Amino acid sequence: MIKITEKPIDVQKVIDTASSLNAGAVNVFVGTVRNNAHGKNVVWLEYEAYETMAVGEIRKIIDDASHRWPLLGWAVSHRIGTLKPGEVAVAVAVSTPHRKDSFEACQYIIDTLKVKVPIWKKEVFEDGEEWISAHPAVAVNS
Amino acid sequence: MIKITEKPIDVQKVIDTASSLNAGAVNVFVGTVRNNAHGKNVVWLEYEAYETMAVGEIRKIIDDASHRWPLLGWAVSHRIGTLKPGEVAVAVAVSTPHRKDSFEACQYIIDTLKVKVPIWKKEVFEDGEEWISAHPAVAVNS
Amino acid sequence: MHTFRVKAFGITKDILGGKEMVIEAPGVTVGDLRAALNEKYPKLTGLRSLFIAVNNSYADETAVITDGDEIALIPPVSGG
Amino acid sequence: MHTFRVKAFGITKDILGGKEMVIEAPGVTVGDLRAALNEKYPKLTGLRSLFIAVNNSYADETAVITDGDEIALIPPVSGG
Repeated sequence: MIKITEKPIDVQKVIDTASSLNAGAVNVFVGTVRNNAHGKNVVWLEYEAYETMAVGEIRKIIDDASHRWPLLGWAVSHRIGTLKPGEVAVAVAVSTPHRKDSFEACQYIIDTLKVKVPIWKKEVFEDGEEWISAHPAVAVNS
Repeated sequence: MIKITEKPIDVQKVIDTASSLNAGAVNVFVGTVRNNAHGKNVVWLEYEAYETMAVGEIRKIIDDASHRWPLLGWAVSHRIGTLKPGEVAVAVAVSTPHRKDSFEACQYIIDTLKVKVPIWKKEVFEDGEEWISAHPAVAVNS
Repeated sequence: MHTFRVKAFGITKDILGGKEMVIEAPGVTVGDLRAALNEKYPKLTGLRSLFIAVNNSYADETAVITDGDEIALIPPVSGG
Repeated sequence: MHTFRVKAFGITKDILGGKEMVIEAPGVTVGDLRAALNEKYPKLTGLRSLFIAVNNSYADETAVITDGDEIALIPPVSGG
């Protein structure tokens, strides 16, 4: 299951989708909205996706992971729209026969998702807003 | 939350307990009963715990993990009694500010739990039963 | 001149001033389109990176864009 | 002789024939108790490992057991 959705993510459903009777291990990563960033309070986040391409890129990542680890089941769900602190932005779950593979595969998927999949977030603070990572990092004292 | 219970584990509750508004990452490991082991069908598993000591040993593991990673929340739930294939035997969840730590801490906790915490499982096959890991491994052809 | 219809996401939507813009470029490669975009919207060159996707895949600078291709600007992603 | 009440778990429950057994040993250390157990139940020596817990913690062989201590046999664990 690959899902880009404006509705709240049902983590239990993501886990159930990834589970398998042949698996002994399920690893799940849940990315949530923090209430602070760079020392400022986050009021909300805006997530935007290029949906058709995002689904395609996630599929490529899953294909790669399936070649590297014995995945028995998997599910990726990413939320878009307006999210408040504490809400789930992304959930990734994989099941494998043994636990080490489940950790490695799940970490590979979320790490690669974060650099390849066309999804963007804008942090909205009390005094402004910013598209994350858009510009080169500026040194604090410059 | 540290829980040793005969009732089915509510994974969503384990995740919710470990979550934190300051966290951006939750990693969850779910150990499930496989329907096969050593090429034989598993009919059911029997889990037994030395409960007071198990809770104490899990607490030590969490304390160690808290010193090594910035844990913002955590929960460990282990089931005992009779479990059928597909059922959840253990769920571990931790939340941290950033994702790498969540993977490392969760893996440390489950890896250490499996070697230190006094819980035992007996696999019941169609033609017999066996306490797991009790005896030295026997070579297949001996 | 060739005419391209370009989808913009994230910060490029702000820079271009819309979700979809028509751009004219003298050539038909991704590189030609990029040069035209940079000239018209210099703020694009201040981004940490800018990929151009053709038909839902990241495209090389030498890739040729043909009629009907779906073109999108991909500024630094930040999902998860 | 000293008398110890010992809890047994997992396969040791099968070997000792019960959840809790009374064992007599000539000394008061964990090592003394282990020797007495091994003599009375030789199958214990066939286990991959056998720890003895005193008051809910793994105990060294030299640890002295005193009255009222809770003693438990910990064969190889296999939780998770």
